[in-house]
Amino acid sequence: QDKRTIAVSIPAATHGWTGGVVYHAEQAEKEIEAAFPNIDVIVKTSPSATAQVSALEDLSAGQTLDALVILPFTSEELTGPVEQVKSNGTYIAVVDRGLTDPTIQDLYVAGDNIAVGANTAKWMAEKLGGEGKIVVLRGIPTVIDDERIQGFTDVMKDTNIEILDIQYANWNQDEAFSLMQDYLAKYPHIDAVWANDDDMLLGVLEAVKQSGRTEIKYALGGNGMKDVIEMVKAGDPVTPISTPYPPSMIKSAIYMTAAQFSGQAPMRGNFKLDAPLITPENADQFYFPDSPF
Amino acid sequence: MTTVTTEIADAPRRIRWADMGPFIALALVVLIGTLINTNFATGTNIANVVTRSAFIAIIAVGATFVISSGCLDLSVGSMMAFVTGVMILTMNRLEPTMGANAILVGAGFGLIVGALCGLLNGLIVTVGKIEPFIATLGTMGIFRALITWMSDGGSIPIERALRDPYRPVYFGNVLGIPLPVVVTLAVVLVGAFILYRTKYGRRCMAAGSNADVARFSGVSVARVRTTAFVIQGLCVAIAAICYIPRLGAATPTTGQLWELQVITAVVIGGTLLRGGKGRIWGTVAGALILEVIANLMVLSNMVSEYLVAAVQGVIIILAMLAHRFIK
Amino acid sequence: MTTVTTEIADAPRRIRWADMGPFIALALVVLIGTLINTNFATGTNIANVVTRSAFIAIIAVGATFVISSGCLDLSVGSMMAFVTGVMILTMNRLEPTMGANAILVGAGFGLIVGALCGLLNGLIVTVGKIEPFIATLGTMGIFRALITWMSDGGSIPIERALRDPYRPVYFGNVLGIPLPVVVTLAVVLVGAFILYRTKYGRRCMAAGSNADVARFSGVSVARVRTTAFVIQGLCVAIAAICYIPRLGAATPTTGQLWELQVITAVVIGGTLLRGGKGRIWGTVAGALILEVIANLMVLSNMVSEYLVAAVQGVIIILAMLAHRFIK
Amino acid sequence: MTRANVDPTQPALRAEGLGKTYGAVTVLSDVTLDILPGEVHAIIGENGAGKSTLMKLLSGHVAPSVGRLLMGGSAAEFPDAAAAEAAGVVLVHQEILLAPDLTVAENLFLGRELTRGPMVDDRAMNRRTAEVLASIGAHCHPRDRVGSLPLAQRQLVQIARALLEPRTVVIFDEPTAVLANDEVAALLDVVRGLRARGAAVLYISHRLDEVEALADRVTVLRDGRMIGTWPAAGLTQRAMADLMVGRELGTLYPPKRTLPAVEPQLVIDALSVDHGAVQASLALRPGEVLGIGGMIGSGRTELFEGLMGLRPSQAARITLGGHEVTHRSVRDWQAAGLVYLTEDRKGKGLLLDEPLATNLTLQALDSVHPGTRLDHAGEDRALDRAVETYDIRVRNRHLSAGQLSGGNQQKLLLAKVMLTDPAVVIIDEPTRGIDIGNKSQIYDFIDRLVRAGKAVIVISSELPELVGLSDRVLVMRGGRIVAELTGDAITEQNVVYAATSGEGHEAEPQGRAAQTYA
Ligand SMILES: Nc1ncnc2c1ncn2[C@@H]1O[C@H](COP(=O)(O)OP(=O)(O)OP(=O)(O)O)[C@@H](O)[C@H]1O
Ligand SMILES: Nc1ncnc2c1ncn2[C@@H]1O[C@H](COP(=O)(O)OP(=O)(O)OP(=O)(O)O)[C@@H](O)[C@H]1O
Ligand SMILES: [Mg+2]
Ligand SMILES: [Mg+2]
Repeated sequence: QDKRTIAVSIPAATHGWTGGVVYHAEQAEKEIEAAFPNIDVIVKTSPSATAQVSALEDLSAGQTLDALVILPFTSEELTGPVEQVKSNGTYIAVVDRGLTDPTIQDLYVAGDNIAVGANTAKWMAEKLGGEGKIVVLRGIPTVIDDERIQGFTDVMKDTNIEILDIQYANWNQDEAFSLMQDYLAKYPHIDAVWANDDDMLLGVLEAVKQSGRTEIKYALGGNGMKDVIEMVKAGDPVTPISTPYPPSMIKSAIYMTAAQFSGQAPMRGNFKLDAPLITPENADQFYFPDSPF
Repeated sequence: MTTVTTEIADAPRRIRWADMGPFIALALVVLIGTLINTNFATGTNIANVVTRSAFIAIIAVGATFVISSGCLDLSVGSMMAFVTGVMILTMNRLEPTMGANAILVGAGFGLIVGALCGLLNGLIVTVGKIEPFIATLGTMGIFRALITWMSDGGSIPIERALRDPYRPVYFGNVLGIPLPVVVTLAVVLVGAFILYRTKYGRRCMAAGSNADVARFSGVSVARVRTTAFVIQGLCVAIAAICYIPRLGAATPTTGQLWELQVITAVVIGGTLLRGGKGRIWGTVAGALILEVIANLMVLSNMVSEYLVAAVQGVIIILAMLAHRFIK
Repeated sequence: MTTVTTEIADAPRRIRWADMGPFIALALVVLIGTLINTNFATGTNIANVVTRSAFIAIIAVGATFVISSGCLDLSVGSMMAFVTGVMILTMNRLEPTMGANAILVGAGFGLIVGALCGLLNGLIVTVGKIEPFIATLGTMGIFRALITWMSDGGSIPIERALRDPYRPVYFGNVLGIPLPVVVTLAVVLVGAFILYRTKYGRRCMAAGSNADVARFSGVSVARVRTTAFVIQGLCVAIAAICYIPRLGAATPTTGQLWELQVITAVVIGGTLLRGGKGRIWGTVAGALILEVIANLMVLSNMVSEYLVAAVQGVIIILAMLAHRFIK
Repeated sequence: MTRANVDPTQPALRAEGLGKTYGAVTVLSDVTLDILPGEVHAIIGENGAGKSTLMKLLSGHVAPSVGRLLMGGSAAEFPDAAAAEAAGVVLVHQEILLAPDLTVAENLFLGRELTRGPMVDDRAMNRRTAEVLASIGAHCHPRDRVGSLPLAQRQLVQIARALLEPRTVVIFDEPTAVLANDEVAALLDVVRGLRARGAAVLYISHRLDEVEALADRVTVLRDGRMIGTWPAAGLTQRAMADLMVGRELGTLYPPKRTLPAVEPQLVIDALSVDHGAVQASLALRPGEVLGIGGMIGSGRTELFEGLMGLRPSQAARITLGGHEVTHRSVRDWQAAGLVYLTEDRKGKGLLLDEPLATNLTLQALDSVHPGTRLDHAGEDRALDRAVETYDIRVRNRHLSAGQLSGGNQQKLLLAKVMLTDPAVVIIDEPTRGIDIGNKSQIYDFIDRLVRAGKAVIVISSELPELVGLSDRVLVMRGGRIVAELTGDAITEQNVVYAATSGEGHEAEPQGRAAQTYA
């Protein structure tokens, strides 16, 4: 049986969610290499789109890759380079953000960032009875962030809920803390907060706690971070839900790709991960105590 | 003759307008803030802003030493994350046996780690004779990678049991003054004392002003600079001690890009980037200016969220220009 | 007596070992790469690495001028993103009427925008008399905010119709040499000519070596420095022209932290950060060293992905140390 | 230190077979020298003879290649300057070496700060500094920032730094080059005081009158070798000069010229310079040497730096060759044919780390390199010409300017400015640090310029030079031009009188200065 190589290209662990991605990718590498001795998994992280393109070149320069599992920084920038890799006959699995030319993708495990924003917005609008004033924190200016905000604001447009403010906090707990303090100073009445990411949510909660303000009914995040799911499980009144955007989707994709080579299960097609609400009832399914995220 | 000259020696120090620049700039920014936004001058907001600026201010006091001595430290942000991570791990490890005392021991250990990190930077620069910019860019990568590795890319939260006893260190106050502000004041006073009133401070400025002159006056420039880096490391550890109770965790994003804010605060404060002149109080004004500007960006509704960084950039340049014209 | 003194010994110029440092360090890194990984020394890999280093190398040539003249530019990464954004928008706008010619016009426009961005930096530093570190930190924020605003926080992709005609600018080659390498060579040759063989180059070094002496010798230091910033802007625009076909889009994260890589390349190359000495070829070696190290990190499987940054930091420090010992 | 425990026959410091080589070049060889306590021992020699090098060897600033030092009879080794200072040997450098950002007192006490508990005792240090400054006749304040002081005050601070503590051996390397008369006189008194207290003083100067007035013994260096040591008593200035140069010297100053009655070339009307000159007016005719006299701090340098646009200034009207000058920058002036040569060759004159040719052509880039490319061959030719014309002693053209001896740096600076082929030259301290043999060459050179119809302004603190060279002398005091001397009225006494008398000035310095040159 000949040796198969699966390259995995993902963003470097610069904040909580990407940290989770790296964790799950390395777990998958260990597990698969143990289970299938003929499969070699190579995980490579890159701190920027440019670096990711470089990594693709490096990985495919010296060896023929049997498969590439990639979580692209951005769709536009990585489409060409991935197409280049594919031209050598490499099997392409794309995770999270789809390429601009979907025909390149043999396998697509999609996250749905628009749904993350939209589902949260729907839940919030319903709970607030379609009325109220809310503030929003957004992450680093990238496509993911843009899509989530878009999904959220599109839903809110059809309600009487007023979005008082949207500012960047760069998916950073500290900046979220400062920003929330300033929101609280600026707006005497806030009904709810959406932080777009659970990392930032932790900062927001701390700021709210310190201010002693009680009118804030909901503070929501997204991504399904371990600490936040614990809060959901405990039935926290301010954060009763989250939306999964599990970094483990990289692991699923690597497994599916490996299945391809273990010979029994050809894998082709699109797999869209939904963004169902995580509620106290179903939270156990989304809780992985050993994950760093 | 002698009587005449001693009179000269004791003449009152003239107020130097140039040195007032950062304070005038701060007053200006605060004035503008008060005018354009009614929420700005409220007690809570001011308290928040001042407390928040504590981290940058404390680290920047250390940076004032490093920069006065003619060096530069780009690693402070990453070092802060690393020290925070080490401290939390230590406290968590000790908590089962020591209870809340783990905080004290952990903090003490953090100070040692901070000092050692500073020493590492100092030795690379002085013994290795490597340009500080490059040396600390290297250690910046190293510290950042270590915290990422320690946290598996996720976060290192402090034990629940330690949160409550530790909380007052950030959220508490003494006679109404937030504790981080008290700590900052202490650090600034000690820093000003060392820089202006001790032999070491003199030699630090001399090393930055003209290293050759310092050397032939019998000052060991390498030792002075290494010490400056150690002071910087201690300041980072002090900032880390105040930082942990705020969010209760260290993550790979902790302290990101703080090095730029710290250097900006120091330079706005009137310290020369080429060394030889240090202004501790100016540095504090610089840190406050940065935090007030960031606060005003959120409080006012005038700019698109996309352009906040641009407006901040413009304001910093304008503040420096104003300060220039006052001279 | 007179005969003795006028006959100045015309001793042959010694090869200066100190100046060979960056090249020896590069050779060392390449040697290690060849030893630890069989894929490293393959033609494709080498071609990839060299081609890729073009961006940093081209920008770093400009930075060599700015740094030699005694300044510093932290805004190059953001400026690169901004210029890329402007160029793509221009090309997209022109494409319907001009077809592939839009690329040429867009590139020309990009050069103008780059030069103007550089001019802005230069004027703030020289006319506004603001410390370059702070001035360009300010414009860094401004350029970054502008690209975020232009892209609405998302990305600005180039028209599909332009992709194919534009592609060769990054992926094409002349007599087997990748086009970006040809462009880099051209930029380096022109840069070396200007810095070493023209009056402007002399004045640039003089301004960085001792601004007072330059002023007293009739060199307009302000003009020289402003020109250096404009050259930097042009280099950024040239890098942007080569960059677009590679990734096909500009985003708010394009060029992030490139300023640090650029400065590192320049300093590793032997240029003094305090000005007065510029080493164009050394700068190119510096850019290659950085890219080779990054390449080796991807090719070898020895370190945890979390620790890549640490290993890079260590290697850079070791390279500088090696270089020091060779001296 | 008291005189009591000093044995006047036992050398305080002895050099045995001292030598120094840089690469293949030997700059000093086989110097054996005794310096006795209670003597002033002068070292004289041409520019580049190796005087400064010898002093650096004696004071631990440079390690000797061969030979050894003995102190009080036993071998002494100074790994660095601080070690030498600890042993009681201190050098006052030819070039200013101070930390510009620190105050005068901070510089004086750097490395040996006075403390009270953990704190530095600024009060005590300032008081002590004020005393030392007063004792050497310096007029700066202990809390002045050194970087903001004029060159002469900085030199005095350097001297004060050396004299702060009692010393066994004090070495002065051209301490008076940047000083004017009253400071010189005060310094000579200080040196005499040191001698009286039993210190051994080594003294380098190109002003042979000082050597004659001060020295007990004289050692002559030529081309890095010791020619010999003589008691000063039997040596006249002329004899010293002949020993230094190794040949007979002619007259020092060229004969005075007769001034043609022509329109002035440069007219300055009411020029005021911030922190310098007040409403200064002057006119300069072609073919004339106009001397500018005055004490240190009288605003001479500031006036002309202001004229050049190097300092903020305001003028009612300035004309050059009949045309009004509206935009004043070094570059514009140079294009119009006027150049200024700075007094601060290290700080403002030369790029010390750059090669000679680069320095030489920096100001005249456009004329040396007419094309786009730098013309290296042309540059080398220019260097050869300059070396010949100005007698610059260099052994290797790849030296950097900082490796030249002080006097040779001064010549290079002169060559650099003259390369622009100006019609009007303003020279601030033209012969600072230049040996007596070369001085006359520079005077002749100035003479030739004015005879060719050019105009020269000479700012000089050296009275004989000012008097010997000028057709007309303007004297400045407190930023104002207070006197104009012509013809027979140009005497040292008149210059000194105009520079010092008048309101706000006590008559004392005049007396001392006059006495020195009597
Ligand atoms: N003294 C100076 N200081 C600063 N910049 C200068 C100086 N002299 C020339 N430059 C500028 O350097 C560039 C090249 O100089 P060069 O001397 O070749 O130009 P040039 O044609 O002689 O200029 P000009 O006619 O203005 O003297 C030009 O942009 C010129 O304006
Ligand atoms: N680092 C060096 N490398 C090479 N040559 C040097 C170096 N330092 C000094 N020299 C040479 O040593 C010689 C003696 O210089 P020195 O400064 O001792 O002369 P000096 O007698 O003090 O002259 P001056 O009267 O001009 O000050 C000069 O020719 C000088 O060029
Ligand atoms: Mg000398
Ligand atoms: Mg003067």
